[in-house]
Amino acid sequence: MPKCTINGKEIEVKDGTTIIEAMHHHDMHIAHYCWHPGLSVAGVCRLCMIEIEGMPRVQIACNTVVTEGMKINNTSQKVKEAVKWGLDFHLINHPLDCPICDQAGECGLQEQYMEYGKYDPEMAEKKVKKHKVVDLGPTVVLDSERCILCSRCVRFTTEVSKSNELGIFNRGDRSEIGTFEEKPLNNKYSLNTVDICPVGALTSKDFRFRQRVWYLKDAETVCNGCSTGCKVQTFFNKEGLFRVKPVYDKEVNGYWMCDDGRDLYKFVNREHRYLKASHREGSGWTQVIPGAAAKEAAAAVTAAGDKLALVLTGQYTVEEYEKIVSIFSKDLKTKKIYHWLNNKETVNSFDGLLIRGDKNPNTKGLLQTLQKHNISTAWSELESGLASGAIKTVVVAGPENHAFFKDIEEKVQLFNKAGTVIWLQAAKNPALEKLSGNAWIIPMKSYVEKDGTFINHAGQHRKFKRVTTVVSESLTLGEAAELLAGHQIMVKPESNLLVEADRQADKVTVEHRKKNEFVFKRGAL
Amino acid sequence: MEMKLLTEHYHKDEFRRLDGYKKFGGYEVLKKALKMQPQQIIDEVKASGLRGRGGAGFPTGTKWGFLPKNNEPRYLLCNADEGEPGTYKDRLMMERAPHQLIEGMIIAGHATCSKKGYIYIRGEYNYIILIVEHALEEAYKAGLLGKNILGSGIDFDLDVYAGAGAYICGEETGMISSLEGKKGQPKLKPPFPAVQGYLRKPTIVNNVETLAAVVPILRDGAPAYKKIGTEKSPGTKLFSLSGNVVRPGNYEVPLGFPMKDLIYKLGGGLRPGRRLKAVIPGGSSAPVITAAEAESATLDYECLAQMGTMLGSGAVIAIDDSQCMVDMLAVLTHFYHHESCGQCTPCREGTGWLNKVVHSIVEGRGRLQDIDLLVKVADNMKGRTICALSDAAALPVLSFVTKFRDEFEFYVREGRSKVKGVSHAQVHH
Amino acid sequence: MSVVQRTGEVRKWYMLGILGGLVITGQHLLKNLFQRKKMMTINYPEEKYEYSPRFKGNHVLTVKKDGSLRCTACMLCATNCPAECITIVAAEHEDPSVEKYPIHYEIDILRCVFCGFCEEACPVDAVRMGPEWQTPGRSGANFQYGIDYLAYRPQLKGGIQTFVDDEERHKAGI
Amino acid sequence: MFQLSQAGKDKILKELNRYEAKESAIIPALYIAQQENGGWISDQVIERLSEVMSLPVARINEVFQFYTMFNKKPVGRHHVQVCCNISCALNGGRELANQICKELKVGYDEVTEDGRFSVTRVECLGSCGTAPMMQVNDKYYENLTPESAMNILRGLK
Repeated sequence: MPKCTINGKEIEVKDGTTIIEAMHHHDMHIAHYCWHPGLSVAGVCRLCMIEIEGMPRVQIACNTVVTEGMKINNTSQKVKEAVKWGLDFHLINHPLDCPICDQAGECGLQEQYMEYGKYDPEMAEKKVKKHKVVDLGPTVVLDSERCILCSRCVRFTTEVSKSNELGIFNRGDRSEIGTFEEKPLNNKYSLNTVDICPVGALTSKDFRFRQRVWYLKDAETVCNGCSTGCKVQTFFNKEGLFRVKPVYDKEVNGYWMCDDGRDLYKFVNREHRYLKASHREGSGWTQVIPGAAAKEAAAAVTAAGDKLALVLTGQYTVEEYEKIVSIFSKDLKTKKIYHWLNNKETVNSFDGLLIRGDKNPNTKGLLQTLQKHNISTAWSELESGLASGAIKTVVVAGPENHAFFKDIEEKVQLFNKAGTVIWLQAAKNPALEKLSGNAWIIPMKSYVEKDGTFINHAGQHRKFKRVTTVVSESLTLGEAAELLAGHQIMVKPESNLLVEADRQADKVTVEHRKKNEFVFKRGAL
Repeated sequence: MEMKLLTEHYHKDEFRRLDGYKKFGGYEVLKKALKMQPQQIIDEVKASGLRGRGGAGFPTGTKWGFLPKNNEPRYLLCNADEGEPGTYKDRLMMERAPHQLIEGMIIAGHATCSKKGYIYIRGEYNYIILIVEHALEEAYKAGLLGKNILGSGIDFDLDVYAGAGAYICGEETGMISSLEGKKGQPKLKPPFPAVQGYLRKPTIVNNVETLAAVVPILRDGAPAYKKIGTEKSPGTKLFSLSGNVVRPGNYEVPLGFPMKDLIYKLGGGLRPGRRLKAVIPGGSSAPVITAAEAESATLDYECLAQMGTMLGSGAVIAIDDSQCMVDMLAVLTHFYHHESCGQCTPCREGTGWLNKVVHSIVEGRGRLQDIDLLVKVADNMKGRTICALSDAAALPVLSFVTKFRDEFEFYVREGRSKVKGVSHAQVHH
Repeated sequence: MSVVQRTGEVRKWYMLGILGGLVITGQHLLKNLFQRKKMMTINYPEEKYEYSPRFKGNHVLTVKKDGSLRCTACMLCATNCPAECITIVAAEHEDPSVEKYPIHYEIDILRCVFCGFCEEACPVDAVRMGPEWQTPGRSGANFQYGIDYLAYRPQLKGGIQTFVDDEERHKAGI
Repeated sequence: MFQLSQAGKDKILKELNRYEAKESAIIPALYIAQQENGGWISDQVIERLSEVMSLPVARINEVFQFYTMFNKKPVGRHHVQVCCNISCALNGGRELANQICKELKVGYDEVTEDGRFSVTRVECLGSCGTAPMMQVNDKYYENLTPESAMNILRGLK
């Protein structure tokens, strides 16, 4: 455990720690582009310059291991001068098309220039021309002129995704990142290259030009795409959610997330959601306010007696399961609670990095709750019950992320046998229009609109906080359970749109204010 | 005058072949060396004070001593990627005496306990590759390579690897990358090649001349070798004389030899009516010195270091007074711009920047502040990168601009060369 | 601004002030009756006052030589706008040298405070404030100026080009 | 469509086993392929090599683009490379290159109409003592004058 002094502060680090890691762990600022904690050391951007006492020249922090008694300084004039010029070398061939660059606002070059900029451009020659708007694959677009050749993305494809699509071709200042024609950047993790790109060279086709980043607020949550439960950051404003990025989590996802998880913000947005509840009696559908619909449905539920069944998918939080299961088993006195598992065949598959076959974030949580309430049922019981008429009313907590529920239509046909179906669902699904008899569709809150816990495949509790409100009138599963059981509930003021600014301790906002005043001004909901 | 320790028999054609080489005492030293302990050889080389002949001048024995004391497989690489403009000594050595190199490599391989060696030859030397490959074949047939060399129980395999045209592969880690089948980009140090080199195994990289020089050292003994040359730079060295001299060529002289003797006596001086203007003493990466400095310079590591330049690979390029220094600098900046591997930002962008500024001066678009800008940019490229290429690009710029500033200023003001009186824009495309 | 309220005896002498005012009005009336050329007012809307070309009136989106919009949809004007009256929707252009352009650019002229910040924020001289200032309209929708109005309204005669030729600069590598 | 000959494939497979690292065979393989493809390497060549060597195509392309001895464009039957680095420049290497281009009526990095020659300016070829020089395909021609260079080139069919 060597001890060293960095900028006058004594620090003890593990053996073999490099200086930049030591500084990273202790929240000390150091300029860098090519170094990324999840990748190997390249040492090419030459920006993480430090001065070590006793060494005549400035060294790079990312490839220098801390030794006992080392005295390190990255605030001296010598270091600043070196970084200033290092940054200027990065910028002499950079096109400075910040106005149309998606990275503007969160760009490494912009950030470092504020601190180390030369503010005295001396480059009077023509810039090197390279390819612009290169289509690298189905998800990523490259702008070679903006690229600073930090090689992060190349190292990502060789070390993490191991797909080897990217390479740096040619040499000197003619070097360009690229793929080979026949082999585009097409893997399940390709968008991580966009995240780790410190400049706007790699941009996501999905997010490209849709918003300027300073119009977006961000908040952390847990991905509900599969049972891995990656920690993610969602970016949103009053128009809805725009993108999802991974957040470092040592135990679960490291620095990465898969491309499928990044698509999960889409079904949350208003255009894909049920805004009003629908009720079908006889032939046509009528639109009702969600709470009122739940109260209406309560009559059917409470009247059902022992012919009531509850079907749960693994997409809700532990707290919601606890509530709904306890209400149904205690107040409504039914033990007919079934687990709807969507993909039995692939449920245990795993791609070796992050993606798991179980596409429900909380299967474990659901099973644990059912176990806790001593409920053990089989799907075949439900089927036979429906066939025999032992089940007349079914409450279905439908899948939030229904992309992986290919059998919804089939299930709709199955539940139609019951006569009364109360379907709780967040995102629109055309299959639900086929519900017949006495049916309700009640809009639910999506995972970004509630606090809760998922229990992932490894049994880790993944707690998350509410991010934003998209459909304010929709219900959580707990609220719906209360209302269906005929209880009265108070809607908590937190879910009120007007006091949005007070919640989340404003941590995000303050950070943004430091970073960019416009976010504070315009990003407020 | 010339002291032919290595090049004694180079003029004889039979010296290229195994039987001819043996006739002049070839592979006798090997027999002696195989009986010695590896550490003994290292000590002998250390005692001789032999310094790397490739450019950096690092003591060879010390380098060998860096190898970790473990049983990992080791590699001995011979750096024959001779790309430094002005240098052509390795070419001569491999062409005239491939067996000398092979003998040196076997001895060095024994000293460093490596079982496998590679000779990395630049791809352009196509016929040299054939010569060396032929020599290796001969050596294998004679039992000088392979398993159990000459019945000593020592194994050593040697192979040739052809480069494909990249100056940067002359840098030892760049060469290792290239040998691993990657782009020839230098690797971060630490770890140094002696600890983790080729395929992350301990590796020793030496120049052709260094490895060949091991043979006379072991033949005559370290004390005898140390007597040659100066105290701190012992031994002889091949100097590749080129440029505006009457008799350019490779001359083996003891270190400490006066530069003016090399140029005027061995090289036959300049062409009639011409006077010496400047000398680049160690390949294009070495800072240039003026004619006045060249008068008093001696060819050894210390004297040239004192003058702010370096011995480098021993390529002495004489420039006479009919040459325009701005034009010559443009040639050099173009070279470094072309050869920068593109890994580290200061070098990748800096070499391009220097090249553009110098060419804008050559084309008559220069501004006076561009001259200072060249100094500033070069200053900030020095010592900021993984390998020494950015230093190599910066040093000539700094020395040309500071020592011949009047020519640059004249060119900027008048848009034409002070010496030739015309613009050089046409010559550069 | 505040109203000065005089108190006490002085309040009773208002008649003097009124008479003084009437004298001035009368003078102007007579002057205007007999010297029509020196009249301060004009017969709007038949006659219109010529404003300086630098007057910051209604917005104009400038165009390139080929008549397409200069605007790159960087949204700096929208970001900078204190009245939040600019709405832009960006899209990807087929031509990679253009890359980003607005498919929807709307200024709510009734919210605009004519501060000129948009003009100053624009990095490509794409939005300018022109000399027009009259904004009559019959319904609210008429005041949502879209691209068609901002860049190609008939008064502009096919759009206004700026003096900076960025294409040539682009080719020169600046 | 470029196809490697059987002999070429065999050679590449031999190279694959020659070195400790599989990637080390990329450069020799590129040489073999370049020779078979008439002096230059196209995208198809890289693909074929990737198939034969079972290495990622990006790795091979990286290496191919890095080294100057692999030609990215078609070249003439006689690829004339004139050294223009410092020692040659001091002795008129650049003037020689310009002269050759003029006489052959081609620009740099272009091929003559009959496909006989292509001319390019290259960096130091290690022939500084015998400057100026040129390399035609693999062969060095040294101590040239514009006249002698043209005589040599005229002799090449």
